[in-house]
Amino acid sequence: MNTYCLATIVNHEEITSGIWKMELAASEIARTAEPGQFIQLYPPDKRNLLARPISLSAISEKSVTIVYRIAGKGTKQFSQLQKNDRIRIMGPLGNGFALPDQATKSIVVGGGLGIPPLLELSKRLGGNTEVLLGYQDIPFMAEDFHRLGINVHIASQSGNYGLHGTVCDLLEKFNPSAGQVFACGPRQMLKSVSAWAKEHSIPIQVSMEERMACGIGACLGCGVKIQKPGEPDWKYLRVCKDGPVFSGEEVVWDE
Amino acid sequence: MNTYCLATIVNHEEITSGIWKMELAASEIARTAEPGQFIQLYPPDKRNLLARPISLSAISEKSVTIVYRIAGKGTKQFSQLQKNDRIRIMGPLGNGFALPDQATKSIVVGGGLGIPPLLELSKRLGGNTEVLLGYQDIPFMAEDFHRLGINVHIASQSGNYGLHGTVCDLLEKFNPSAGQVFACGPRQMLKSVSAWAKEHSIPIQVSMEERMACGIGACLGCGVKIQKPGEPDWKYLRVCKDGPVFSGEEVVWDE
Amino acid sequence: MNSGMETTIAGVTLKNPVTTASGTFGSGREYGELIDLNRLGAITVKGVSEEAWKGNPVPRVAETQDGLLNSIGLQNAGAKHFIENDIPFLRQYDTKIIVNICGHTLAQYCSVAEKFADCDIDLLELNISCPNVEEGGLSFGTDPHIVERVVGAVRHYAKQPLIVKLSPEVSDITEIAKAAVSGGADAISLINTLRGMKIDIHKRKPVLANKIGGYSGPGIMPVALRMVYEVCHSVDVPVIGMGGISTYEDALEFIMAGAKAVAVGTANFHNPYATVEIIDGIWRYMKENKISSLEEIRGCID
Amino acid sequence: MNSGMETTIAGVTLKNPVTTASGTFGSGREYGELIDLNRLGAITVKGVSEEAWKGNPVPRVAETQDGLLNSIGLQNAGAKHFIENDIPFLRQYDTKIIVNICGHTLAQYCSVAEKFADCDIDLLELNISCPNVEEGGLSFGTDPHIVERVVGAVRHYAKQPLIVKLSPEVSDITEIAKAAVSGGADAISLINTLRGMKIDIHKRKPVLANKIGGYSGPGIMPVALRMVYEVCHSVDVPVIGMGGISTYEDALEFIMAGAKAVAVGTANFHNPYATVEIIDGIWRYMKENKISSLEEIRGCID
Ligand SMILES: Cc1cc2nc3c(=O)[nH]c(=O)nc-3n(C[C@H](O)[C@H](O)[C@H](O)COP(=O)(O)OP(=O)(O)OC[C@H]3O[C@@H](n4cnc5c(N)ncnc54)[C@H](O)[C@@H]3O)c2cc1C
Ligand SMILES: Cc1cc2nc3c(=O)[nH]c(=O)nc-3n(C[C@H](O)[C@H](O)[C@H](O)COP(=O)(O)OP(=O)(O)OC[C@H]3O[C@@H](n4cnc5c(N)ncnc54)[C@H](O)[C@@H]3O)c2cc1C
Ligand SMILES: Cc1cc2nc3c(=O)[nH]c(=O)nc-3n(C[C@H](O)[C@H](O)[C@H](O)COP(=O)(O)O)c2cc1C
Ligand SMILES: Cc1cc2nc3c(=O)[nH]c(=O)nc-3n(C[C@H](O)[C@H](O)[C@H](O)COP(=O)(O)O)c2cc1C
Ligand code: FES
Ligand code: FES
Repeated sequence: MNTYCLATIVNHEEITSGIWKMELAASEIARTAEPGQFIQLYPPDKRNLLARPISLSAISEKSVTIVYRIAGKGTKQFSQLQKNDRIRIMGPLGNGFALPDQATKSIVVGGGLGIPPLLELSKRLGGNTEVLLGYQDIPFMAEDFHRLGINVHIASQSGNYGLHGTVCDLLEKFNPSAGQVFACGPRQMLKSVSAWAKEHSIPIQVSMEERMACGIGACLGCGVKIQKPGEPDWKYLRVCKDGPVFSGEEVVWDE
Repeated sequence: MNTYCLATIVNHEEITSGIWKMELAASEIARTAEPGQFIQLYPPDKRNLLARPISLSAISEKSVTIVYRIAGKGTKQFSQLQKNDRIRIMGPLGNGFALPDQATKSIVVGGGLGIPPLLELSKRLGGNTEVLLGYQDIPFMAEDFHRLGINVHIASQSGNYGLHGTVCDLLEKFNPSAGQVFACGPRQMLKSVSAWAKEHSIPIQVSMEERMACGIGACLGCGVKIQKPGEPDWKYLRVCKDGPVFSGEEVVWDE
Repeated sequence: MNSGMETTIAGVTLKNPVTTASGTFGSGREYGELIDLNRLGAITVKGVSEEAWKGNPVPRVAETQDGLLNSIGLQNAGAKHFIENDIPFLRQYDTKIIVNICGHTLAQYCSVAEKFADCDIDLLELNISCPNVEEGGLSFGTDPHIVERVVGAVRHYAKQPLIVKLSPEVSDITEIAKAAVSGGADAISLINTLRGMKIDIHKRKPVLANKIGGYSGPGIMPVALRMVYEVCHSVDVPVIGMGGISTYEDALEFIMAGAKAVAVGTANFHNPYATVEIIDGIWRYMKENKISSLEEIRGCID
Repeated sequence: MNSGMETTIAGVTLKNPVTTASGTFGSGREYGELIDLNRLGAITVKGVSEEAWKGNPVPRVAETQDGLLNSIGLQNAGAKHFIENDIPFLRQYDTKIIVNICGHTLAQYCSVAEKFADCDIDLLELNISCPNVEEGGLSFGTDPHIVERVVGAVRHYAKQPLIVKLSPEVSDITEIAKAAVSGGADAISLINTLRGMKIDIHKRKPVLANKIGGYSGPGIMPVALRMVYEVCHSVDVPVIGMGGISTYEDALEFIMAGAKAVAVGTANFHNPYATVEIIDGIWRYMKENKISSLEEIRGCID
């Protein structure tokens, strides 16, 4: 059930330059939220008419935690909020990751700001999981994954941390076998990881991003081209309602 | 010289329900300001594109004081500002009252929010002055005029204070003689006072209000119909630049 | 049930004057999780065409200062899908159903109207801002002769009262409104979006894949209100006003300009409770100002 | 002197692409007390007519959310007064002079252009959004035939290069721009205001005495940018863009859409330093992005 409310900020810190972690007291949302779902945050300045979609990074009993990068006007305003300030939010939204029935081995692949939503997922997947994380330069949240007792592999494009290259290079290098892949990150990365998964015939779930207006499925703003098996042609599904998690095989990666 | 600056609020208090007095540190403005001039105050919320014109009520060496009523969105925002907050202002603007050369007797007539701008004027006019103030109900600032050692007469439309009636009734009742009348207040009041002055052949200066955009004479937003002696027809002069003080005889009071 | 708020459009009585703007509210399903759809005077659904339309490339929504650009491109699953899935859903609620229809040719418009002829819906809303593929792609809604012709043709197939929704991109909106009425419109709604653009100066490209999109939200309200006022003074049929309405005060401006009903669009995106807050606000205003029927203030601006 | 910012309009070189929008800056006198007029690429003055015009009743300005309504009614003291008082004032500064002219009849337009023929000014800007009293009061600027005719006639009397300023209240702005060019326009400027309205629900009357006024400011920028983009892609003469420009980022959007110069209007009212801050901002952007001439980014949106 979707809730629209004024949530209190219970923790807010800059975890690395320009990237913030915010914990919001929102028990109604926390109660039903699942990894891979997101919330809409409404900018305090009302000249910014649209809410900003941010994925849930951690879910506790009474709160949800998000990790976001200052990308523009809206996230800039969020970063200026203090502990105990309140902000309008709506959620949980969309369909999260489908967790495998049995304890199959999972590969979790994250790039940049695609990493935070994979934390709660990894927690639920448990031990039999390999996590591959790609950064521009300085890693963030890697310890959070470590702390789950999971194998974490790191790549950085700067070469300063872990493998010198992208998370896809990491994937090529390790070439791990698994029953399931989960990926979140930039479109090009998701495209490559999906190609890799296809090549190895491993089912893959990818979490997609698109510009949103309503965030709940009513405006058709957030289209992603999906071609279901057996369908003659693709059609636009809604990232906010039909996703953000899709099967990597069904996404039409043409753009 | 007109100055546009960020001024610090050095005092701010609600002097009576819904009416606020704000003292602004603005030495450049204070240095040249004259009674009857006004400043433009820019609302902090940038969705409100236009500045609000407010008359100077008192002028000291380094600061100016305004008294304003919460009338709508802009003044509401002003009232929420705290001491030490800063606000963008521009001024001093317009032409103030022309002070009589010698110590002729003056009558000062104010109605409602037309009263504040008359305080600095009365101070400069000095002892030989009668002040007539009209209120809806509870008087405000009357003591400030008293303190100048000037005769103050009061009327209230509620009848709870002073004469039961308007400041025009007060004028009719007293029928004072004088060399000069100064008036500020609602248009209808200014019209009546001007008629009274004309009847008694006393020169009158009235301070007018009109909606403004630029506040400095560039946009022609703030027209007031003025017919100068000897001119065949009226034309629109600018309240902000040619006024706000006009000769009551020259205003075309048709509306 | 707030008495005095009822309003009648072409014989159909809405319990209050607030509906949703087409395309901003789907068929109500999603917002129904947040608000009680029974509260609404009517639900106006996303545009429906004869067959499914795919829509435009993404990104297709973008924020501007105090407004929204969209280039959804009227994506929809077609009339058949709508009739099977959405009418039964909507009929569960105590609210009127306004079906917005679109087409790229005269024949498509007629065909979709015909498909709805025997359906259980209350009103049809004809969106004439669609690009007219037969006449070079300019909107159907900008030439009075074409407007009269398309309205007349659809009127012939439609069994429900017909609202014609006008494009604001014309020099004289009253001329278009009169053409729609002489073509057979039972009511007029306006305004649809104005076309706008925004450029990302860092990426040095337009924010929409389509470059140009429909501009909606508070930024268009002064234009919308002016046009609603002009149309209310030039035709005798009821007018549904929309364009930037976000608060009950905005809605009352349209009602004072003469609108029989108002539609809330973009505001739903920044406040999902906008519609019900507007209904409550109008009601409060009526109480506070001792207004027993909206007729007392409707069109009070002469 | 910031090199790389120069821009040439019909043979006249402005040192930077920023001018003022007619009617928002008087003849520069008042803003000259706050900013250095030498900084401006050009000053575009308030509309001047053959004889003095009185203007409309007050109130004639009103704020909307993120915009402004005005119904000044082109009050001005007439060409003679302007020529005697304002040209000598403006010529003291190192900036170009653009004189905006208006009329209610073809004859008035021609007459005012003729009065300026031998004056020391740089460019004439023809405002064709004026109500055409001979043709029932609709603006001159909405019919391509009338546009071509009035531009052709004025072209005959004008000795300076002629900018034609377009009204946005048309279905197809490119058609009007082409008509202006074929009538003899040396440059195009756009957009003039969109007509809008606002009602005070407490007083139950319009906020403007005239009811309807011209809508300007940030709220119109998406429409303005779209039209400037369309016109830049349909005519070969230089285009001056305006409508809602408040920041250097806004100005750059217009330049990327293809504008040779930009005009700042309503923004002066909420920030008297707007013009110079925009010039400084463009310059900073050029430095930061290693752009040595605006030509590198002008029209980069295809
Ligand atoms: C399902 C989903 C989950 C996301 N999760 C995260 C997350 O966990 N952490 C994080 O840092 N970011 C996340 N993003 C991206 C985030 O939404 C954008 O960075 C943010 O909206 C930028 O807003 P802004 O006001 O700072 O930027 P501006 O550029 O000022 O935004 C302007 C408009 O564009 C939209 N927009 C800009 N970038 C994006 C984008 N990448 N995706 C969608 N809309 C965008 C904004 O929402 C706004 O409407 C997610 C996006 C989606 C769709
Ligand atoms: C020269 C001059 C001096 C003034 N001096 C004072 C004073 O000393 N004390 C005081 O309380 N008020 C004074 N006023 C009136 C004051 O400007 C308005 O009350 C104020 O602008 C209302 O703004 P708002 O945002 O609260 O109201 P809103 O209604 O939200 O304002 C909307 C718009 O209308 C304008 N406006 C509204 N009322 C008036 C008005 N009466 N006159 C001019 N513009 C108006 C606003 O400036 C704004 O642009 C003066 C007006 C003028 C012209
Ligand atoms: C995302 C979106 C989709 C729209 N889709 C349609 C549509 O399918 N049919 C239609 O007639 N109008 C459509 N419109 C226009 C709206 O119904 C409305 O006329 C316009 O947005 C102005 O109202 P607003 O400012 O309240 O949004 C759409 C508007 C938006 C923002
Ligand atoms: C108060 C005011 C007066 C105007 N007077 C004129 C005018 O005399 N001639 C003209 O061509 N345009 C006039 N305009 C239109 C502006 O020049 C400009 O085209 C329009 O305001 C859009 O730009 P902006 O949003 O930056 O203000 C006027 C606009 C305003 C706000
Ligand atoms: S954002 Fe509206 S449908 Fe997804
Ligand atoms: S407000 Fe612009 S001229 Fe007075």
